[in-house]
Order: sequence, then structure tokens, then C-alpha cells
Amino acid sequence: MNFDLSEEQLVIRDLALQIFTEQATVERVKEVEKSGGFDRDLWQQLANSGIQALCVPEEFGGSGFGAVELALALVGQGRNVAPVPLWLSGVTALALTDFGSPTQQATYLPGIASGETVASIALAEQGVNDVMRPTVVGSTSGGRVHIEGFKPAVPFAQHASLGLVPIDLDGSAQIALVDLRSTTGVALTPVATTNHEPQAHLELDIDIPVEAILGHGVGIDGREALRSLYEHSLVGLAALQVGVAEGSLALTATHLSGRTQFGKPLSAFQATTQRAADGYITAEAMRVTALNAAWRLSEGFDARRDVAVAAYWASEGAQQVVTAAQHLHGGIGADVEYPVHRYFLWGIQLASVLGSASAHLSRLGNLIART
Amino acid sequence: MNFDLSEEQLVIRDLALQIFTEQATVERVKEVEKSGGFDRDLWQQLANSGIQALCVPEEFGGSGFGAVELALALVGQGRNVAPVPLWLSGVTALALTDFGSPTQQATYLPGIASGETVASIALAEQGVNDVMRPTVVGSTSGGRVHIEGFKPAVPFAQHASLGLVPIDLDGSAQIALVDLRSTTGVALTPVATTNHEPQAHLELDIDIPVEAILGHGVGIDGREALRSLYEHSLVGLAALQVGVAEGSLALTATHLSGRTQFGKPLSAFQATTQRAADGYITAEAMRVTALNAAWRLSEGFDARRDVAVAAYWASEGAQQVVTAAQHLHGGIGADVEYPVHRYFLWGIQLASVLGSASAHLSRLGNLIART
Amino acid sequence: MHIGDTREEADYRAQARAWLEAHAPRKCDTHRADSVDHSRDLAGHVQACRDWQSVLFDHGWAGITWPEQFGGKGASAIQAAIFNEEMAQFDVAVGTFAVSIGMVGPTLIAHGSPEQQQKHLAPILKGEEVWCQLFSEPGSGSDLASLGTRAVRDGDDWVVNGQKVWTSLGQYADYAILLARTDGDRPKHAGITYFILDMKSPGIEVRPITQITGVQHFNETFLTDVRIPDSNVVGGANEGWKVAQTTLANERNFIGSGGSWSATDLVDLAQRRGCAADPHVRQRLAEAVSRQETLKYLGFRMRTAMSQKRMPGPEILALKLAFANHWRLSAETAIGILGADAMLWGDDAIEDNQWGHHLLSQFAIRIGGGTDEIQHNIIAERGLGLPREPTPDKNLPWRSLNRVG
Amino acid sequence: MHIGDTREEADYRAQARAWLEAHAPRKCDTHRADSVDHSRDLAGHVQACRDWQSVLFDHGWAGITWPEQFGGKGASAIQAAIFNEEMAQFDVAVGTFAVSIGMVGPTLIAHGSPEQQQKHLAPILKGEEVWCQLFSEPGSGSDLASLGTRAVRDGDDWVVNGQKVWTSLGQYADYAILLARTDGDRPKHAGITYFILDMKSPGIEVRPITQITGVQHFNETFLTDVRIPDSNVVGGANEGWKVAQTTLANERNFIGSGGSWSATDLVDLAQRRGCAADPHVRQRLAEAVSRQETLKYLGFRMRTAMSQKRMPGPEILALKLAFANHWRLSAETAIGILGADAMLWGDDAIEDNQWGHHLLSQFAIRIGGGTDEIQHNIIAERGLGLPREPTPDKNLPWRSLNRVG
Repeated sequence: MNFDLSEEQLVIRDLALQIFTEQATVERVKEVEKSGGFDRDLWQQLANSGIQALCVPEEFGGSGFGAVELALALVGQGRNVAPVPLWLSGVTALALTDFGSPTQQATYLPGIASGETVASIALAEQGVNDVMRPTVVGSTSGGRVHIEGFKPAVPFAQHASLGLVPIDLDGSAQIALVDLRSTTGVALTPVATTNHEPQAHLELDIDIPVEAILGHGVGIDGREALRSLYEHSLVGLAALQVGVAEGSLALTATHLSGRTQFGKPLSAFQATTQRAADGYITAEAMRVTALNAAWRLSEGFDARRDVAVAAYWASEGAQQVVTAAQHLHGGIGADVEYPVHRYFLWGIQLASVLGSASAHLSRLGNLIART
Repeated sequence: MNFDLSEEQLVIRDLALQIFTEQATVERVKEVEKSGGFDRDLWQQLANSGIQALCVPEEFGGSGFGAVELALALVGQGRNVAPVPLWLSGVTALALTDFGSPTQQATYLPGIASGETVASIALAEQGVNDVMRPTVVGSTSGGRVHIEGFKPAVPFAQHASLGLVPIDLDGSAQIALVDLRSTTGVALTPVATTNHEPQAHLELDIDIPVEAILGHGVGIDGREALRSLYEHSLVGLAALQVGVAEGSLALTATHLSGRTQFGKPLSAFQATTQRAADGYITAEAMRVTALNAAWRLSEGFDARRDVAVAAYWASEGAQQVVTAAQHLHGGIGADVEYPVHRYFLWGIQLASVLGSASAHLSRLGNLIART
Repeated sequence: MHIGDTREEADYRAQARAWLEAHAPRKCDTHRADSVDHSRDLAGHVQACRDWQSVLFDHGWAGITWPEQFGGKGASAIQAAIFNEEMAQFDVAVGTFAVSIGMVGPTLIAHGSPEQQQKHLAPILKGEEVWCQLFSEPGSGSDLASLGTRAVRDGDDWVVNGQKVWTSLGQYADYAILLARTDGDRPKHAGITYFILDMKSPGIEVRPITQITGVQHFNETFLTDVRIPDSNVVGGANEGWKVAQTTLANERNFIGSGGSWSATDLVDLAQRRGCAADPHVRQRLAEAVSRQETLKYLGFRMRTAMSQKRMPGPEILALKLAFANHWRLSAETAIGILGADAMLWGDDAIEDNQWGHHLLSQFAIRIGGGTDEIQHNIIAERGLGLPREPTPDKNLPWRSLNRVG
Repeated sequence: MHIGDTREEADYRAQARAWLEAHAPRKCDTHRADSVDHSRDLAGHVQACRDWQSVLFDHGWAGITWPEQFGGKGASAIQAAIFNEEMAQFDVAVGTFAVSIGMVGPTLIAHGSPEQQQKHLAPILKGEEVWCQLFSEPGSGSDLASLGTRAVRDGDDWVVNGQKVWTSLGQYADYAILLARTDGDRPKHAGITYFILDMKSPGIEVRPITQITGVQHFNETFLTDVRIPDSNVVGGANEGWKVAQTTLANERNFIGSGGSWSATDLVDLAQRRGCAADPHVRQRLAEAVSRQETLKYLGFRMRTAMSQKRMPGPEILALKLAFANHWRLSAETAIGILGADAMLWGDDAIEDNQWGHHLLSQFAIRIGGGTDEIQHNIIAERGLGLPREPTPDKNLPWRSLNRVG
């Protein structure tokens, strides 16, 4: 039993944090926010330093790490609210590695490792959000698959070449690998979002070869692949939230130490410090549950309970922390010139992407009662 | 629109508070707690001063007031955690006045006014607690009613001569007026409770005349009578909780002002005062919602929403307040020689009698969605 | 005790409703003239408020509680509340006059000179004068009395230099109420003067602040050698703190007295989104209704006191805190109901983006008019009788204080 | 990172479980030897703890983390945790030795003289010595260092006078650890000495306190001219505060490391009561499991650090607070599940009254070992790097402090 990170993991964590801290400065993030919300320079930097290739197997130019190492990098990203789609490419790499056919792996993994391929995952559904029951429908006919349907607010879709699209294919769940740039019948409508992340509604009316279904020809269980994609996505988002919570608390500590009221620093008022301390406790709960879920996924264990717990804390806990941090900043928090608001916006937007705390509790409740 | 109490109401409130404050001293309550939990001297005092007769019509020796005035008296009781069954006799008087036959009124109301009759109400049911669907079953046959069943933890039943027992009589809800002392087939088993209130399990296997069914011969709607009994009971308990919250906050304020730590009174630490202030806000929410519900009942308006809201606050809010008060007393709160623990025990016990906050929210939720 | 309308009140309500039906459009579900989202056309919103205020005035519905001598109706706080309850069901814009009518008016009525009253009160009611409040400073925050903007006497004028912040609608305001330090040798509360400032005076620069919501409701205001005639002092030189208390109490009441939505909107939202039957959602809806009921009755109690010309008790402080809490929790519930759609913003947002804006604007409610923390302190003191927090700097000269900014 | 058992750990766990199966009864649902309800037979419980400790010692399972030279096994914190996890599934009584083994042992190992170690450590492990803690005083509370019990040197002895409170199991203790003031002219932290006190010494009066639960776990202890030989000083005269830190840190760890129940018990309760399918109840159960998971992994992290001989980080403080919170919320959930039956008490109570006792004993968890408020302060300081709260009395002579009692 050992909760310590390995030497390699420490190196990855520190490297990622260093890149994000150096590149994603407040000024830079502000600039990117105004010009589309995707920091391509940082993206390239992450490729150059090997962070993009973390979860790509060595034979395709990566270093073959898993969910834990990806989570460590994402914590560093969240801490600096850096506008890049790292969780999407990391989770996509893991899905291709675990479920892709050799051809699919050879087609996409090198590009992910080099940063050339930007991947997107279309998890959200309209209405009741049950990822495991896609509403986008596909039907096979003579080596081709026809896919029709709508996926709302797909993150970074307008920048992505590869889209992972969960579909109901002839009655069973599968993941389609869709070239979002050059497939006829792909319609993308960019939408504005709370935290300025680029997203687009995705309308599909396409014909693709059956070879574009994840794992085609190698006999995978599509439902398992979709569950794995979903669970890795939740854990990636949870790791981002850990960083977001950390970052907002760090800014809060600075603010409370520096701001003077009634002749004393704000930190001399227990009403502020007790609230900040509660945030710390919540952030630690988020951290240990996210790392545990990542570890169980990386070991290939059944992680349904662990992922539900991590997702619950990442949704509920992060909102508590960023709301407290924003409030403790007083008036200055309302001014977009000051960086703390960005953590608030990220915290609530990621919570929306994760799904409500209540939904994760319900899933967990079903697992508990079943056991 | 006027939230002020009338002159008469102010007199009633002040009189009740004075009696409870003078008679139910900490020493006296402690003594009564050890010897059965019913302060008969105080009970007589309340009769002598007319508090028992508040809700008895004038023709039966009372003053004909309603739910608001009863609530005001109960707030004073709760504030002093005085061990007498006032809510039971007050709600019983209102039920007899609104639904009783002339004979029933003449039989019971004078005794309630004089304090001679101690009344009890057997609301609780075993298992899922739906007051409106009694599990105790009655059947009519030739002018007699046979009643069989079990009512758990009936408050003050071992001291009561009159018991109001909701039953399912030939398929419809009714309230039986049972002489708990001299009816053959009444078995009472006293049970210990958290706050030392005397309660008894009630086992019934009795034959009573149909004239003992509330409103016999005057054509009442038994379901309406039961709903009214339940709603008045909830509002009475909510008023008690307002007093309990008030009393526990008053002790807390005294403690925080008097206790010194690190060279300063506890009240100089915001961690304590902010928490106490939250208690004050909650207590005010309890107060206005309880008074509103009492007023609507007294005016004969549909009060289902109002009662559900008051009951929610009385259950959830009171537990928050007494838990905070108990915690803020630190170690001293754990010592039964110090009075604050009594407010904690009352607060949680009354919340159990009221029913869970969640159950009241569910009821309210159904009303909201229906409208 | 009479919690519903009396017969007279019911008549008044019917009269108000009839007039509103004739003069204002009903609210529809998803768009509100008075929505919090003015990121796209704030100037248009201000104009709409001016227009509606003028309609109110012309038909005798402006300044309901103001004395008749100042153009008001001399009616009770309860009548005003009834009118506002009815008006809340119509799609009209009123927010711009929160400062003018809600704070400046009552302050001038209580402390203004006859000339000041004469000059400003009627135009305010008519919707001709929009006012802003120049109180907060970057360095002062909750410790408002530590403010450092200086006003120095020069002949018949005062010359003002300093920086203010959180100036609501400063870019559209005709006048401002201004607090400035006029004697730095006295303790901080005792050297402040309350001024009326014409916002067209030379030396005023207003810079909008873009808020987290994208709206530019607030501004920074820079004052450089701005001249104010001495006749614009309200309540006497160095007496400004007392005058400001009237303004601040009215600000708290205003914030605590409700928003542009209610728990019913939340129920409607859940029904439109098809999740009102979900037991978890329904529980949250019931909680929202329960909270709203407490606000309603705390408000009744406050207005009862005001109508009897009594000072409201500490419940008025509970009201603002409970309201802020209700606002936050309700917005969070709405966001939960919207799910992933809650991320959408601006023109792409659904439900006119009102719930996203509510979530983001919770902080203005919780900070403006006294932070949650300050309100708790006051409640501990006035509601529970706890000793006041020690204020060691209370009697020291302002100049000697450990200030920032 | 390896969150599950390693192969060696799994072997150790299997070995522990096998031994426990052979020597201890399994827990049943509704009765626990180690339940919190000892209102009826506390003396019997203390004896059961002595007996079980002796069994543990005889079979080599006592003092798992203690060095072998002191009779321990020299194993890691993780092995101890594994044994405790397994033991938690059996119906054995252990609470009485919380002070002796959990706090006194580690303190004597770190600071005791060879004679003190020789005399006490083995008897403690064997279950022969029950210890209590004479630290708190009625007037000191969270400000422990302000304590006023005096010890004055007299020849080879110290003579102690004063009053202590919250003495766990004082009425059954053989020995006590005692903090007393030995120099009132120094600042409060610098004039305290840490003593070993034989509870059979003349001049000690122990008066049980009846708690809200009806249990008499705690006592007041009055010390009148009690003589302690100088050889019983631990760590040197006036050096007691430092020694006490070891004791207090172990107390916090002990409290934060878990209770006699888990979230699973709550799930079982709901299933027994037939309400596990109720969506509201199920949500509360899921929350309880989510909280418990955080405690589990925070605990892993703490034990990882301890096994590497590193000081655990501030997460150890988070652990105690999160645990106290979990305790309260879980007890409230259980009470909600029990409904009206939750009122029943003592012999009439159901489910062995364990949940009622949990609800009422939450305060001991939240106050003992440092109050929630103090823990928050320490987290703000060590976890977030906020400046320490000013302690103006830190360097003043103890005699000059504004103390009570």
C-alpha cells in the first residue's frame, strides 16, 4: 500500500506543472481567451516536451504511461487554467491503445503523440444525459456505416481532426472515429461557453467505412469500450478540477494574506480563514479520490464505484471550492482583469461537463445497493 | 397585511413565557426529569392561569383562541424545555372544538380547560410513517367498534386519560377517542426516550361504542379531521421548536460572551460568532414560517403548503441550531449538569416526532408540482 | 396578526394589477426586459428604465412611500410592496433607478436641504435623473469608513481628488452621491462629508469594469480636481457618516427585498426541462420554495414594522443573508437542471441565459451592501446580544491608520 | 503508487484474519462489544478490553508499530492499519487502551527515561496498565497552555494541587499523564512539566461526569497535595509542552483514524429498515460512502508518509475534521432512517442504540484532540500558508494573563 508517486511520476508531474506555469501566464491566457480559446503554442510545447505522448505506446512514439500520469499532468493544467484540449487527446490515446485495431492505432497515435492530431470526444447528449445510451444512431450496410444525429457542445470540435463519437450501432453501443474536417455531412456550429472554451454543436449525417468503428476487426466489446472512455474522461476531468481547486485556493491565500481591512490582513478574520480551510479539506478529498480512481483504471480493476466517488467530489467539491474562493475575493473577484474568476468559471463549467453530483450519487447508490 | 401580534396575543405570549420561566427553572426541570418527566405542579399552574383553556371555547370554560395563541404559548414552553404535554391538550381541544359532537365537547373540553384531563395523540405509526393511512384497524358492528393495532411511542400516554387514536374504520380514516385508563384491552408499555419525555407503546384490542368516534352523529369528514389534527400537531411541534432554538441560542450567547480563551472572550472569535449568527437566521426562518402556518390554520385556509414548509424548517432548522449550540459550548455541553444539552435532546427528539425534513420536502414537492 | 391582504390592500392590489395590465406586457418564460443579462445592450436597458419610470410617474405610481410634498404618494411600505409584487409579474425594466429612488431619495428626504430636495426629488421620480453611488474605494472594501478620497475646501467649492470603484451604472449617471474625507485628523468615521456630485463636472473619468458575467454594470471612477459647490454638501461637513447610514440601510433593504425571479421560475424551468418528477430535483424545488417562504414572511415582518414607523429588528439583516443564500442555491439548482446546456453562454445560451447570470451574479448580492461576513457580525451583535468586535482603530486619527491604496 | 495491498501486505492481512477468526467472535449486526453505549456496564467493558489486550500480547499482536526493544513488533504503520482493519470486523473491545497504547506509549518511547520505559511499556502492551490523561482544565479549554494546576518542588518530590477535567476512564486508570505548571513567571508554554502520576497516590479524587449519552466515560479529577517523585518527570522540568505535542499528535491521529462503524453499516441499516430503495435515503448512503472513501485514502496517504518515516502533511488535519463531519452526517442519516424509533433510548432503543449514541457523541469527536475551529486554523496556516493568528499573550509571563478558573 503506497500512496507516494514513483520517481517517474514525480518527474512527469513537475515537468507538466513547470510548462503550464511558465507558458500559461495570466496575460497569455487572457490573450488566448480573446482569440478563440486554444493556445496552439502551448500545445506544441506540450508535444515537444513529451506530455502529449504520455499515454501513447512506445511503438507509436510515446512513453506508454496511463491514467495516473495523465491525471498528474492535468492537475498542473487545471492549476493554471491553461486553454488546451489535453484531457481529450490523453483519453483518446488510452482508448485507441486499449481498444483500437492495429490500423487505427497506427493511423492516429503518432499524430496524437506529436500534437498534430487534435482529438475530441462527443460525450454529451441532449436531454437526460446517459452516456451509455447514445442517441446518435448508426446502421451498417455493405461495409459502410450511416450515422445520423446530434451531439451538443462538443469540446474543441472546431479544432479537432479526430472525433470520438459514441453511437448506437444497430442496437449496441460503439464508438465511431470520425474525421471532423473532411467527412461529408459533418456540420459544426461553434457555440460560446461560460469559460470561453471552444465548443461546437455537432450535427452528423455521414457515411463512413466500418473500419472507422473503434476496434473494428479485433472483436472488442463496444459497451466496455464506451464505459472505459467515459470513466477515463470523468477521471481526467476530475484531475483538472483538482488543479482548478488548488489554483483558486492559492490565489485566495495570497489575497487573504495581502488585503488589509480594519487595519488587519483579511487572514486575521476567522470568518475568512475557516472558509478557506474548508476549501483545502475539500480539495484534498478531490485529490485522493481522483488519484485512486486513476490508479484503479490504470491497473485494469473494476473502478465503477471509485470513478463515481471521484466524479461526485469533482463536481460537488470543486463548485464549493471555487465558489468560496470567488466569494472570499470580495469585489475584486468580479473584475475579469483579476484571474480568480477564471477558476470559478472553469470549476462550474467542468462540473457541467462531468455531470451533476446528484447523478453520480445516484449511480453510486445503485452500485452500493447492488453489492 | 400585519405581522404584529395583537394586544391579546402579546398578553398571552408574555404570560406563558413568564410562567414557564419562573416555574421551569433548570433545577426544577432536572428534578422532574429524574422522577417521570411530567411536571404536574407546572401543569396545574398553567391551568390556573388559563393557558390550558386557551383553545377551549368559552361555553366550556375556555377563552376560545386558536392555533396562533397556542403557538405563542408553546414557544415559551420550548424556550424553557418545560416538561408538560401542552401541545397535546391544545391540539386536542382544537380537534374537539372543530370536529367533536356536542356530547364529546361537553365530556372532554371542561376537563382540558381545568387541566384535569391529560390528553395524548397517537400519531406515529410503525415503519413508513404516513399519518393519513393508519394501520390500526377498526370495524363497526351493532353500535360498537372493535379496534386492534399498535401505536409506538405515544407521548405522555401513561399519564393521559384521553387518547386520540387515528384508525382505519371500515376503510376510511377516523379518530377514536379512547379512555386510556379504564378501557379493557388497552395495554401501555412505558419506554425511555432521548429527552426523558414519558412515552408508551400502545397496544389496542378494544371494544368501544361508536359514540367514541370523533364527530359521531354530526357528519364530519374523518379524513379532514385527521388532516387537521396532523397539521395542528405539526404546527404545535414547530412552535415548540422555535422556543427550543431560541433557548439554545440564548445559552450559547451567554457562553460565548462569558468564556475566555487565549485571553479573549469566545465571542471575539469569528469562527464562533458566525456560526451562532447562522443559528439566529435559521431560528427566525422557523419562527415566521411556524407563525404563518398557525395563522392560516386559524383562519381556516388551505394550509398544506404552509404546514409542510413550517414542518421542514422545524425539523431541519432546529437540528441545525441545537447542533451548533451544543458544539459551541465545547466540553461543557457534554456535561448533563449544564442545561444546554437538554435543548439538543429536545431539538432532535421533536424533529423525530415531526418526521424527517426530507419527508416534508417530498410532501411539499408533490404540492408544488401539482399546482 | 393578519398575514394576507386586508380588504383595502386587496383593493389596492387589484387597482395596481389593472393598471399594469393596461400599461405593461406580461412576462414570458424565457425573456425578461429586466433580466440580469445586459451584456449586449446596457444602454438600451437604461433607456427602457427611464421610459418606464416616466410612465409610472405620469400615472401616479412613482414614489409610493415618499411623502406627498416631494411628489410621492405618502403610502405605506406594505402598499409599495404590493405594487412591486404585482409589477414583478410584468416585463418592465426598473433596475437603473435602484440607487436614485431606493437610496438617494430617502437620504435627501431625511438629510437634504430644502433646495436639494426641491432640485432633485421630482426629477428622480420622473425618471429624468439617474444617480450613481461613489462610496467604495479599492483600498476600503468592508472598512468603508477608512476611505481616502480627499475633498479640500477652496472658496465656495470643495476640490475632490481620489479613486472610487464599483460605481453602478456610473457611465450613464447624471448625478452621484459621493463620500470624501474632509478632515484626516479626526477618527475615521468623523472626518467624512457626503456630497451631491454633478457627473458632468470636469475631472471625472469613468472606466467600465467588465464583470465575470460580461456585463459592464460597474465602473472605476477617477476624480481629479473635481469642484463641488458647498451647497451640494448633504447634512453638514464632516457629518457624512451619519447621512451615509440612511443610504446604506436602504441599500441593504433593496438587496434583501428580492430579485427578478422566484422559486416558481425554478419550478417552471424543471417542468419545461421535463425533470420536475425526478425525486432529487423535486426535493431541491421544495427547498427553494421553503427558503422563499421565509424571505416572504421575514419581508412581511419588516414591512409591518416600517408601516408602523418602527425600526425593523435584526430580522432585516437575516433577510439579506437568507436572500443571498437563496439566490446561490437556486442558481445552483437551475444549473443542475440545465446539465451540460448550462455551459452555453451569450447568444448560444438557453433560457435567455438568466440562470447562468444568476449563478455568476451571486457575488454582487453577497458583497454589495455589506458582505455576508459583516452581516453575520451585526446579527451576532444585535440579534444575539454578543459583544461587538473590538475596533481598536475606532478612535485613532484617520491619518495614523494602517491603510492600503 | 500502489493503492491496494502488496503481496506481502496481503499475506500479512491473511495471517491477521486467520488469527482473528480463531480468537475473536465476528461482529453481528446489532450488538457490539465495542459499541459506544457503555452506559450500563462501563466497568465490564474496561475489563473486556484488558482481557483482549492480554490475548493480543500473548499472541504477538500487541504494539505492532512499537520498536522490538520495547516489546513491539517493529512493523510499519501500514501493517498496523491492516491489522486494525481486520480487527474492526470482529466483536472485540479495545477502546480502554486508546490513551495507554495510542498516546502514552509513543510519548514514553520518544521522551521517557530508560527506567520509565522499562517500568511501563511492557505492562501497557500486556493490558496490565490502564492510563488516563490529566491535561484539560475547566478554565483552559482550547488554550491548553494556559493551564493552572501547580506543581511545586519539595525535596525529591513535586507537590501538585489543581483540578482537571475530561479525564477519560479516570475512575479505572492505574496511571495518568499529567501536565502541571512548574514556573508561573515564564510564558505560558515554557513553564509546564509533564509527569507520570500513580493514580493510587493519596490526594486524588475522581468524580464521574454523566454525559449527554448517559455514559460516565469522563471525569473531573481533583488533586490535593498529591506527591510525585521527581523521577516521574518526563522530558525535564519546564519542558512539558514539547513532550505533550507527541501525545496530542497521537491523539489527533487516533480520533481521525476511524470509529467503530462504517458507511457500510449505514447501508445495512437502510436495508434492514426496508428503505434502501428510497431515492432520498440512497442518495445519503452514497454521500456517506463518498465521504468514507476520502477518509480511507487520506488515511492511506498519512500511513504512507509514516511508513517512510516522513512527517505526514496537513492532510492529517483534514482527516480529523473530515472524520468528525462524516460522523455527524452519518449519524443524522441513520436517525432519519430510524424515524420516530430514533427517540427510543436505553433498553427500549433499537439497533443497540448505536446510532443515537453516535449522534450524541459527535461532540466528543469534534472537540477532543483540538476543536473543529482550532483544526481549521491550523489547516489555514499549514495547508494554505496563511499567516498564523496573532497570539499577543505568547511571550507574556503566565502569571500576568487574563485567565479564568
